Amino acid sequence: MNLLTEFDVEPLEEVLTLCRDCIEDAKFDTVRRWREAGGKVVGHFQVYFPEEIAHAAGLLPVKVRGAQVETQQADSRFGSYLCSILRTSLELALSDRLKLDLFVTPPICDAARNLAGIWARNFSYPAQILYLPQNPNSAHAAAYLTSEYGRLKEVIEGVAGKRVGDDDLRRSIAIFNENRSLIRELYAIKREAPWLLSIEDAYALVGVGGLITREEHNRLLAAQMPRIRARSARRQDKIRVVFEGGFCEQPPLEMLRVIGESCYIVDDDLLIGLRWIEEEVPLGGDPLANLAEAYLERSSYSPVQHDLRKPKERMLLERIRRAGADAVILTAAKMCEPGLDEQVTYTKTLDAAGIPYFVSEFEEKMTSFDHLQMQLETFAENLLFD
Amino acid sequence: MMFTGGVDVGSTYTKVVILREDGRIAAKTMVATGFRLAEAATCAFEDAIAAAGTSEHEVAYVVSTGLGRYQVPFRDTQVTELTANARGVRHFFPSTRTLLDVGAQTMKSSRLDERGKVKAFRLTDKCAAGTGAFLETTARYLGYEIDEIGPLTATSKEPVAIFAACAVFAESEVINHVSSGRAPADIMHGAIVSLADRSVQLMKRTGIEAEITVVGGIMRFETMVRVMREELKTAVNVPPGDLAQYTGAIGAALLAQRRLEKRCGEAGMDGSSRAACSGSAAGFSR
Amino acid sequence: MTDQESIVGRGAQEGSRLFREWYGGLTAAAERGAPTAYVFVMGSIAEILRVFDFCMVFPEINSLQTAVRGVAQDYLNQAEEYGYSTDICGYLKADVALQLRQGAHPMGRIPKPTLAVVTNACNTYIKWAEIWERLHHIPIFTMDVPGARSAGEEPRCGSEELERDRVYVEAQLRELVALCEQLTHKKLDLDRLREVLSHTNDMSRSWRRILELNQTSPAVFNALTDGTIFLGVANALRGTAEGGAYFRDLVEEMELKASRGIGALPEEKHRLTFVGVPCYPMFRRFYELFAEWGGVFVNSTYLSFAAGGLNLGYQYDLERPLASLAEGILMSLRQSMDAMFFQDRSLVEMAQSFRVDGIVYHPIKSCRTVSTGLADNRRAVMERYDVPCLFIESDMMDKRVVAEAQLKNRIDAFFEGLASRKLRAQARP
Amino acid sequence: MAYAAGIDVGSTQTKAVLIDEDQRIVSRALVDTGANVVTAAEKAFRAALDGASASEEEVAFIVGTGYGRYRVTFGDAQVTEISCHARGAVLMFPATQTVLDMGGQDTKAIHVDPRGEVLDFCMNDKCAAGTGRFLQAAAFALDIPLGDLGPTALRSKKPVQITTTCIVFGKSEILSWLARGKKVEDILMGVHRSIAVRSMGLLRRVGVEPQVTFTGGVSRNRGMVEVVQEMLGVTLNVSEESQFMGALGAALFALDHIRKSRTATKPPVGKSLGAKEGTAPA
Repeated sequence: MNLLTEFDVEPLEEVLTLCRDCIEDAKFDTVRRWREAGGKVVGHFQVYFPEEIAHAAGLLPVKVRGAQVETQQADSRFGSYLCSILRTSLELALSDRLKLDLFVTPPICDAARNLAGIWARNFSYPAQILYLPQNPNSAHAAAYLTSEYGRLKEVIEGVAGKRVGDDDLRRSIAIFNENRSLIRELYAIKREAPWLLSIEDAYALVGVGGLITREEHNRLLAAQMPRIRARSARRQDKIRVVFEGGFCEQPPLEMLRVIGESCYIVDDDLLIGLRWIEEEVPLGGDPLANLAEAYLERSSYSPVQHDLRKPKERMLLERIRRAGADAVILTAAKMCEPGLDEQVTYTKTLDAAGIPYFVSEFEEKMTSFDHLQMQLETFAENLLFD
Repeated sequence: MMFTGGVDVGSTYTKVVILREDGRIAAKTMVATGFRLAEAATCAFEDAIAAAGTSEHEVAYVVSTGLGRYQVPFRDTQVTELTANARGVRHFFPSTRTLLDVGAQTMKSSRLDERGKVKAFRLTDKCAAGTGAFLETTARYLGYEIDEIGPLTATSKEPVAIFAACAVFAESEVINHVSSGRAPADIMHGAIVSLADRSVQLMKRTGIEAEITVVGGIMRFETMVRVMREELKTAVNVPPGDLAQYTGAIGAALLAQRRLEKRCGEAGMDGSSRAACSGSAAGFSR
Repeated sequence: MTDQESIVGRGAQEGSRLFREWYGGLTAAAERGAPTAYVFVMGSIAEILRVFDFCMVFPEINSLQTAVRGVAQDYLNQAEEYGYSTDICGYLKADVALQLRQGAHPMGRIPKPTLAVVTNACNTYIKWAEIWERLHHIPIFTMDVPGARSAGEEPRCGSEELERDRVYVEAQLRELVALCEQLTHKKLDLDRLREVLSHTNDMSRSWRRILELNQTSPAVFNALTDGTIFLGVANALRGTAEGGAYFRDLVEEMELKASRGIGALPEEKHRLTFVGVPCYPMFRRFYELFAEWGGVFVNSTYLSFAAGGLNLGYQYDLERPLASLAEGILMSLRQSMDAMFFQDRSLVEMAQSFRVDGIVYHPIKSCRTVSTGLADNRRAVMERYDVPCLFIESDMMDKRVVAEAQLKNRIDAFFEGLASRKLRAQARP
Repeated sequence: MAYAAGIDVGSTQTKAVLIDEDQRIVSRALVDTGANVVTAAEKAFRAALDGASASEEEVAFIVGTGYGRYRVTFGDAQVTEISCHARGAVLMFPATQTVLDMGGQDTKAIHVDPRGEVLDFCMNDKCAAGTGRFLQAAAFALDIPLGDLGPTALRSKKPVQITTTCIVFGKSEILSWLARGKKVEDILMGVHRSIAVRSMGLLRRVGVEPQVTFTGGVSRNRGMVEVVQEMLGVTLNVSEESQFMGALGAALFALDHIRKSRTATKPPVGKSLGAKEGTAPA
């Protein structure tokens, strides 16, 4: 079923507006429609979650990534020194804007690990921590993760009230494989012809994936891709930058727009969880084992995954090289320990590599961007003209 | 005679500088910004033109800067205060490599290259204890005028230690010092030291290269400069008192000259008929 | 002199002495460049590292010592100038500065690491180790220990659930052993491992007993001050004969005090539980703010999670050392994590068994692991159990967010409430 | 006739209240604290005495409260303003269950019992963002008299969302909204909402009961009252004396001591109380 709309019939601009509204919709209409049709919902907190398992059970996996809402209730559940995404995510649930049947959080950071306990104290539906292996370099990580996925599958079966067979899983994996390749194609456009698609539109097109079924998302992307390529937009004299720091808390669309005014964002780590697995997941053999293997062996990087084979600074340099970027916008969410820790390593590495960058912090609920704009302009001014 | 203009619309004051071709200052004016930014800019500009004894048609190119740079209707282009200050400070100290700007609300540190381009910069975007506003509230609380801060702290023997990160909580720290009988001079001195500490920290984050120049209203306090020299263990340039706060406007006017030359160069004109270059400024109506 | 004079206060004195000696040992190790392992209090895996004769460094303890010695701010500033944010863990930042200063520390000199062993009990441990990896180019071993998947899980040894995780932990343990063998060119000596395990067994038994003894009234030690000294020894000397002996003596001292009704305070007016990490930048003064009102901390969550779950009193099975060590690590780390993430029930039990009059929550800027859930936890506890709870925020390192005037104001108000509550209780027939 | 006095030494203003033995306010005084806390307390006390045309000897017990409570050198005992606000609020509105106090640099939420005793309380810890002081900053930035803030805000149709409640940085956000051509009333309403939201966090921490009494300087701001009421969905009790609530509570504690010393055989306990020890309500 279509949760968003009959986008196929509408012009590209309409569809993009629709996606932007959906991304900013703090009432989660798509999820509401799904529930009204009798569907159940798994809310999974950032960054990565094996959505295939929920999908195979006929549940709607929804990416919980906060929202721009006043935290009238959630602030009473937290202290002062905390990022915004945790507060607003809880607010969405406390204020009944987002109704779930299961909540799962991976232990991405010290703060997020507390969510399962907080959720359990505040809501009647189950709340789980999914212990993704934090020692991916152990020879036993894959075996452990496979059994952990098995445990998760049982929990999900309990919520869905139906068993999930290997073929159900394979079917879902195939659908997500298609989704992965479509998103890769979208990012190719950003790299090759960023003027064809503004950063906030590109972001919205990817982001809606966390709010609708993957089947619908696939249809949506497949329909828009040719339209985007067919656009006739003028290439402007802007610097090509990589945006780093959007792996968990998300910058507001307005902030991306402001950045887009002075730069082309040709690659980024926004909503990296939706793009975590970079290649096709094999359909043959044990599906859970395949998902586990893909998480460990065919995946992207982020400050919240530790893997001796993937030093983040080297991964960032590689991302810059692949995107052919001139510079980097190095952001981190306010109060985000992993993001802020990583920033230091990144700056030292970029200094050594002689790649210009500018460091800043953001908050999903930001509404005034003068500070940011002023810094971006300074950054661009001094790169472009003398 | 051909002039260029720099308009710096700051959060508190709007400053305008009119430059002669030879780079000397023809006029400078300052008005309170209030919250009608365009009006403030226009009125300051009119005053400046009057003071320079010229007319808007002779002002060939105007660059605006500061938080209200987009609210200046008669600008030819705009740059940020960081870029403007970097250029402006060269008017006073041509070999400046590290620039610190202590404003009422933010403190900005930049590292410059030999041509005055900004290579790296950092701003205080955290708690406001590290800003000029903190000094003002402290002085006000102690019952002194801003201008009395200098003479007052000169008499201090040992500054009190102030830690709080929040400007208002720092104030309650001040209150405790007051009620525990510490001398206002030592408290004020302590406030300046804590501000100096924070500014040095910020500069270290962008990397420090000689020469170091510091601008901003606070720099008119000898104590502040002295403490910074002590902490940096090196000389610190301070633009001459009343001119310092015009750094941004001067930088904008200097950039205006650069852009004007560039435009004339493109138009392939010799210096004698520069007037024709002032086309865009002619569109400037009041 | 009477046994009372010789025994009472021994633990504190001996503890400080052992602690100073231990730092002396670190300085010596730094001078002769001895093989050194950087580890953390939540899951130090001391048992393995001792067998391979690694000198063990606890960066958390180094950092808190800079705060207690009043020099933390210099270290924090240096790390912030290096690029670290004011909003992140102060322990991490102080350590970065320590590394940049080639190990110069108020307690002596800290050796460079040969190896770092971290667990996932705190995610920042992992980010922290990544820094050493870049500064010193040393191997990092991450021991991944899955915690409770959801609220209300009671880990039971031997249960199928726990066995799955134990197998994972044991497999990693063997990988750690292989790494140590490769670094030291020694084979694992199982007999020495058994010996080390038995020392830890002694320590766990005693530690558990000591915590229980504070259920007596008056409390025999202050969990916030004395407790922190004991904790230091427990972490530094885990798995050593010295450590085992120290805690045996400590049990003797505490039992004596209990039997003779010798309290931690001359007059115990209010029994309190402390939740969180101490306020090291004003360690003594913080204690006084409570002691002046006759408030004594009879327990603290710090004494369980920062003791790496030692309080479980888990006894290793010397017949199957590695398997049992894996189980011990799993059980005690889960205990540590539950004490932070799912603590409301255990807190209510603690409050009841220790007959506390109030709970003091102390969330801090530095540590989101222990702080994030506290406000909601407090709400849940107060719904479940009628006990006054104070909520004060400051930090374990950063003076800039520790304001004595504000703390005192809240603490005084809390005791005014406790006092009036007591009067009302007495008034009732 | 014996009086009981309460002196509330705040960071900006010092208030004194005199009550008689029937808990009636006989006089009140308010002075700026300024740099000399001790003299400010004395000035306020003197002014209160004059107001009641009473002499020092007629005041049997004095309780100091507020940040400068230990600077009330002539005081007999000290009580925190948290306990005092609770006590004062319950005298004014006996049904009070929850007290919201918005002052210059901190906001408190207090859960009280029918006798005005504190059951639970929470205060802003990290910084002064979102306290009454931000309203002053806004008034200054928009150059509007403090008194007009509320009424102006209430004219707002669609408030902007203010996210920086830091007293200092907030100013630049306000100016940037102006630069974007937003109406003053919409910006002001944004300011009020942002402050109110911060207090929601504290209120919900101690639990919001139907009977909420709003005290402190900001409670005189109609706009803030409306916004908080809308967010809580309850009607707030607001007293004319709201600024004096702390001093009034302190005076009530003083009266407790006078009564206790009457019944007690031993001399008044108050005088013997060490500052450090504080004092417990009877």
